[in-house]
Amino acid sequence: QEEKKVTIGVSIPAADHGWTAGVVFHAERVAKLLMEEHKGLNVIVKTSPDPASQANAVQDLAVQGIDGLVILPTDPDPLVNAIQQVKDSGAFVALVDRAPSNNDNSVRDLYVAGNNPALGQVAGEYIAKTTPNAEVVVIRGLPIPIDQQRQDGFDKGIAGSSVKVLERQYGNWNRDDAFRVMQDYLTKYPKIDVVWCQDDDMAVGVLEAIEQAKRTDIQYIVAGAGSKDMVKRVMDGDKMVPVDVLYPPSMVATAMQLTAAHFYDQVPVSGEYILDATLVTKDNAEQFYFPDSPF
Amino acid sequence: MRLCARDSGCPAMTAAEVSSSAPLMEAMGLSKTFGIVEVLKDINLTVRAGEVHAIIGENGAGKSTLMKILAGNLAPSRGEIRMDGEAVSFSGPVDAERRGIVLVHQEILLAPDLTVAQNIYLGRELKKGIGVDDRAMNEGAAKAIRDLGGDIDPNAIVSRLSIAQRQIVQIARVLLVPHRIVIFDEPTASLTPHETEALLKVIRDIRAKGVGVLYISHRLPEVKEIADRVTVLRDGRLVASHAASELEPADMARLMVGRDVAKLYPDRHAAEVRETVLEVEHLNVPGYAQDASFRLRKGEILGFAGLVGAGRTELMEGLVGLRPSRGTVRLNGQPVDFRQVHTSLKAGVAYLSEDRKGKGLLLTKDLRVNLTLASLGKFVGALQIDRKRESEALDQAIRDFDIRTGARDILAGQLSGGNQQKLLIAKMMMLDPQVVIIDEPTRGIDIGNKEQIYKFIARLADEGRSIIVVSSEMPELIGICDRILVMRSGRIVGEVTGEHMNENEIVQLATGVKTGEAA
Amino acid sequence: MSSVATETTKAPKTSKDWDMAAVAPFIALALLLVLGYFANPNFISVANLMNVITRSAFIAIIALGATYVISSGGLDLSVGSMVAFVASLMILFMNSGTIADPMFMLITAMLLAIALGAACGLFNGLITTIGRIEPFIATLGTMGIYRGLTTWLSQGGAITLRDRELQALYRPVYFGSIAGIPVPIIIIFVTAAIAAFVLYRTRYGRHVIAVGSNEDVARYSGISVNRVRTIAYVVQGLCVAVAVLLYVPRLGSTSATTGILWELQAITAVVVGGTALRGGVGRIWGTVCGAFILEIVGNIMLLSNFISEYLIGAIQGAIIIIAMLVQRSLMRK
Amino acid sequence: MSSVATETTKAPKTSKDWDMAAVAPFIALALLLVLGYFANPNFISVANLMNVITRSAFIAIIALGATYVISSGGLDLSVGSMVAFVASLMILFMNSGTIADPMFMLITAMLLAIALGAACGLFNGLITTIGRIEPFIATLGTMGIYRGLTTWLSQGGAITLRDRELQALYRPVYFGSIAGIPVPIIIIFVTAAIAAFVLYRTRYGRHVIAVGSNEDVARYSGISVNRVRTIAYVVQGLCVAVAVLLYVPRLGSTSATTGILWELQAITAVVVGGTALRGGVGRIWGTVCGAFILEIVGNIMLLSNFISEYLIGAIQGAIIIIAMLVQRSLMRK
Ligand SMILES: Nc1ncnc2c1ncn2[C@@H]1O[C@H](COP(=O)(O)OP(=O)(O)OP(=O)(O)O)[C@@H](O)[C@H]1O
Ligand SMILES: Nc1ncnc2c1ncn2[C@@H]1O[C@H](COP(=O)(O)OP(=O)(O)OP(=O)(O)O)[C@@H](O)[C@H]1O
Ligand SMILES: [Mg+2]
Ligand SMILES: [Mg+2]
Repeated sequence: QEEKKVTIGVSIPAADHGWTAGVVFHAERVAKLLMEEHKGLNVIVKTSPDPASQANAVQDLAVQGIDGLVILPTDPDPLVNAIQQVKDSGAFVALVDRAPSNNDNSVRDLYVAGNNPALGQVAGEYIAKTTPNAEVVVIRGLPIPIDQQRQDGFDKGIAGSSVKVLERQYGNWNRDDAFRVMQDYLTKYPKIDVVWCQDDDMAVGVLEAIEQAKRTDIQYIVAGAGSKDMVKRVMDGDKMVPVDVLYPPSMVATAMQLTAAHFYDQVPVSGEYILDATLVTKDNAEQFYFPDSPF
Repeated sequence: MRLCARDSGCPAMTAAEVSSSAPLMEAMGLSKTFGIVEVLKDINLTVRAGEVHAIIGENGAGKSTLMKILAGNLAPSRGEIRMDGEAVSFSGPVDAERRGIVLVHQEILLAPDLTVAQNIYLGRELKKGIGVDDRAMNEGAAKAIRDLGGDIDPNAIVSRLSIAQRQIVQIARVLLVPHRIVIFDEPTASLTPHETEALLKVIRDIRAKGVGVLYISHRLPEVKEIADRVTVLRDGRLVASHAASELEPADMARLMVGRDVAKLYPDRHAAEVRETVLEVEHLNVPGYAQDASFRLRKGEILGFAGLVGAGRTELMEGLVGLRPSRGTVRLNGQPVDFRQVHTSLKAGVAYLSEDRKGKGLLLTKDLRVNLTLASLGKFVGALQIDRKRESEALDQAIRDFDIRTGARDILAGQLSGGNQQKLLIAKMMMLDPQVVIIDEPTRGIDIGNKEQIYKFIARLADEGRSIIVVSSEMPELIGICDRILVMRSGRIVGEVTGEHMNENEIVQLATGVKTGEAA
Repeated sequence: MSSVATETTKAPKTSKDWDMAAVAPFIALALLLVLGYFANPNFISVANLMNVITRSAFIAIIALGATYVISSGGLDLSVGSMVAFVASLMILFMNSGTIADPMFMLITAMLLAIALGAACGLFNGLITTIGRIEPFIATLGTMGIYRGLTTWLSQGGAITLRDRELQALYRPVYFGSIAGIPVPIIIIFVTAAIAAFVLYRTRYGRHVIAVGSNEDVARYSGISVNRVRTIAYVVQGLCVAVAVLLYVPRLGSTSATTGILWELQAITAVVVGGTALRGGVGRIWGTVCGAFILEIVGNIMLLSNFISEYLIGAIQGAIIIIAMLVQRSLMRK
Repeated sequence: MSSVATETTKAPKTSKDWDMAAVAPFIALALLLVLGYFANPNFISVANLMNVITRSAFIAIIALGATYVISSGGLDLSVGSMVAFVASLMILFMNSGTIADPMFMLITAMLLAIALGAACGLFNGLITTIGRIEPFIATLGTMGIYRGLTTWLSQGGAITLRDRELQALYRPVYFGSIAGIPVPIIIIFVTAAIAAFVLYRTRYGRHVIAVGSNEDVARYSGISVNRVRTIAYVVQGLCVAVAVLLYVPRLGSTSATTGILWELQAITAVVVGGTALRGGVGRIWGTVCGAFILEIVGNIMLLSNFISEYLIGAIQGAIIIIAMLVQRSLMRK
């Protein structure tokens, strides 16, 4: 079995903010591990900043000749055609995290995903449960579908409670933009109970803005992804960051491992693996803390 | 209406037709104010068919402004223009062109990135199918230029032409427009005698076809030669208008300046031989000048003569570090290495470019900034520029160099050409240089100003400075220089001094008819 | 004295100089091809080269329009968002199902995209000319507008072509090939040929160069500077529309991130191709070559396996600078 | 552009015209303040205005440097990535713990940042002047390089200042205030005052304007054009460093996205402030005003209740265009 020559291409977004940096980190880490484990295996990791160049990257991987493709699309719909081409050429395709509107076996063999709607929903449910009458401001990411899915999930999570969303604005998954948006929220609303900012990177800006304004009305913020800094705060019992919603960048590693298993372990691998959007609390934080990850 | 393009087969007018022809255009009471300065006051002018009407006047008298109004480039503040007896007002230069009035601007207006032929036909390209007919345009351009005595490749890019060549292209371009009135604003300022001759012939041709010509020049003999009528402007007023036959160049000068200009060139006491200040040996400016060697003494005025394209400008630019060059240069006996202009300026060698608009002055900045630009070091106090001293320097310069300007806060580009030249001289003199190299010092300068500039150059020499004058006007070189070096094809081919300083000698050397001993 | 002839000019830097400037990008391209071969032998395979050239189609075609705008003395920063905007509207129209017959629908949608592109270009042109706003700022403004409208149309999500039949019908426009040559490559060259003809051989093209070279001169020559500039922006809009016509069948979907930073790539392609940003010079084939260069740099980077992906951006930047330095040193010779 | 046609037909007739151009951005700012008041009365509160001006500090200070580069006839697209690069190195140095005493460490780190900024600027300057590459392309290249290096330094993630003590010591530089005025505001005005003094009152400033308005004239006047331009890029680098000194204490961390698109904002601020992109004119206070305008537009948008979050980008673009149109029409009077 060790003699079998297999090439797996991994196409992921460029590390343009914390979470994607985590993806790159885990992809690299597992690529090394897998290649040590299987002598015949070659894993090529490529990053791309936007859908068009990712489509190119996928094409380039195909030119090099690959048996399997693990792809975490920057934006899924625009990449369907490129993925389809690889799939049609007979390679095994594992799709990670972001699902195109048409996500069935004709496009990919395996789907590994964090649960975007669940990320919103878990956060919404936590807020509805902890502070049922909270007035919440929301900072969104970039205007792309996964952001929309998280918003929809959040709305589902707070449905039926009297949690009130004061406003939503884009923070572009960027700390500086989040800082600015939060500052303006603080000017605009004399009372804010909770901030849902969806992403740990943005949480950094939000916390600074709150601290600067010396406002005490904000009870806590809910972010997401599971960066080491935020998990650490949860672990340390920071009042402002009681929880974090997991959306682990390591999911790409899971997909890579499953794909390797498809080639070497003769186990049939296909279908959907949806990872939970686990709520990280003070109690379970330790197991999600990776101090040497860049994220 | 009778429009006549060059070579469009218009029949020549008979002399009878000319004298009896009605005025083509009449200006009645034209005035123009810029801001609060009135630069034209109540001008009446008549342009007749088949007549060359010369307009002369000092720099800044308002000649160009008047022409621009007549050609629709500017709107008059008061007064009206009549054509064929009807009052007209032009919406712009193109409108005036449609009525047959074309203007050869004093400034060169060509698109630098286009070829000669493309410029000549710009805006009225010949078509072939849906494309343009480049072949026909190249041929037409080549012919138009030949007619003007030029020899320029129609495919050459304009930015690579010399100023003289550009001027010819510009004239060729204008003459291709169907016209009834052609206005030439100092067309010959940068032309050689040969090219001037060709142009004057062309003007006679179009006059014969019944076209009205307005002609501006500071070369009074040329005016005498070509004009039928001469009108004189002074300070924006029309002071005289006579038949050309009634005036001699000296009369014209008197009318322009308001006093006698008996003696154009200053007296020069034969300078005693003094020590050598600048010594140039085997200087090469790759592609332009080869193996140039000469000496310049203290208090001397050394002329550089030659035809356009002889490489005089480039030699001087190479000398002061504006172009790459090789060779030995010694200043006061010490070898110097002018790699950059500021080293030569610091050493006391100043070069005044012939292209005062492109390389001499910041046209969009005011006079003060221009005056002190090269010598700012003198105006820096502890940290900052002392603006008060700058203003004083400007006052001083305006007095010393007789810069005529309506207001002190205008931009350099709004000065008339001659006053720009004076400002440029003033600017370089702020450096108090030991060696002054002046390239075409009086190009486009009126006779009164010329006198002043010559006097000024002589004064610099008397003060013990050494002067190099590069000029295409032989009389002026002969008039002011102690010695003249002649260049041909990038080489110094001879030196004329003493009684040999005459046009004949110089022309023979410059054209290679006679080879002189190298200086 | 009148017998004295003007000495014939011996301007040392003749047309050779210009040729060198025109040839330099092609030399840079050739060097890159060699470099690519050493990075990965697969690089030089026909399949890979076809792929690379095919996908350079978007930038190449947009850059052709940018060549017009830039050589007329303008600049257009809005093209990337214009792609997103026009493509979104085109897909929305196809999804609307107002026309039943797929072929007819497709053709109508394509015409609509072209009209929209022209309209967007016209808008840019009018703001810079009539509004007399610096092109940099004016098109930065419209860049925000087109991108914002796209976000609004997509309500923050993606806009995806839903109709399978239409998709199947449209696919060959990007993925098909004629006589073994992918359609996008053919379209690049056809568009470039038309662009070259118009710029070099027609009156309008001549006026574009004149306006870019010296506005005042053009005005004195009776050329309507504003008209020429505005039309250049419309040409840019049309080129964007052509790029959209290729883009939609490829990815079949748009979002607010479509075409981000394409404007910078297009301008880079134009400049790498030898057109000066100050206007007055336009090199159509150089632009096409510049677009190929950009895409090939990315491709080599991906195919070579020894560059950390964190450093790709840095090396790409360095290669562009080196390419320009090589060009300059070639021209100086 | 060249020496061929130099008539300044549309040159402003008197100095009055120039005054209008200088005043226009301030009028636009005043109009915006009124508009803001109607959008949300909170807008005009001291706290909000302080916030807005404080956070405009980065762009304002960077744009001051950009005023130098632009008025000398250059352009710098790399400033955004330069911020990220310099800030990352600064934090890495502080994390390295090579100096034990926090105060001494902080001062050394600040000096390091300034030296790095100057070095990055020098690099840009040398590439454009000695390398003779168009500034647009040269700095697009270095933008890629600085950004790439930042990504590589951070391994794609964030670089966070770890030392609590240092952080506490450094925080007041952004969050502190002197006599009730936030430090960043003071720094904006001090930097602007220095920049104005140098540009308007010193020999170097005069040279910058001369080089920007006509390179040849400057050269013939003995000004070393390359030196002046290079120094302008160094000034830009120094301004970036000052912005970094303010940026690091704010969030105490950088990532690969730090400073993205700041170059466009800085250039916009400069142009909105009345400096022409073609060079030869520099308006320091206009630039500061331009930076305030940009930040205030965003602020008003967020504070007002009637704009969909999807449309913010579009409206921001539209407002910039309208502001420029207002300026133009004021100047025409
Ligand atoms: N746009 C302008 N604004 C202000 N003053 C101007 C403007 N244009 C010209 N002037 C002034 O008008 C006067 C006449 O200038 P004009 O160019 O007509 O002189 P000219 O007779 O052609 O001189 P020259 O022989 O030097 O060409 C000058 O004093 C000049 O400074
Ligand atoms: N920008 C340029 N590019 C290329 N060649 C040029 C350029 N400018 C001038 N030349 C050429 O250089 C040669 C010498 O220039 P120029 O005519 O200035 O010499 P000159 O002796 O100073 O003559 P003059 O001063 O009388 O015009 C000419 O052949 C001219 O065509
Ligand atoms: Mg004049
Ligand atoms: Mg000369």
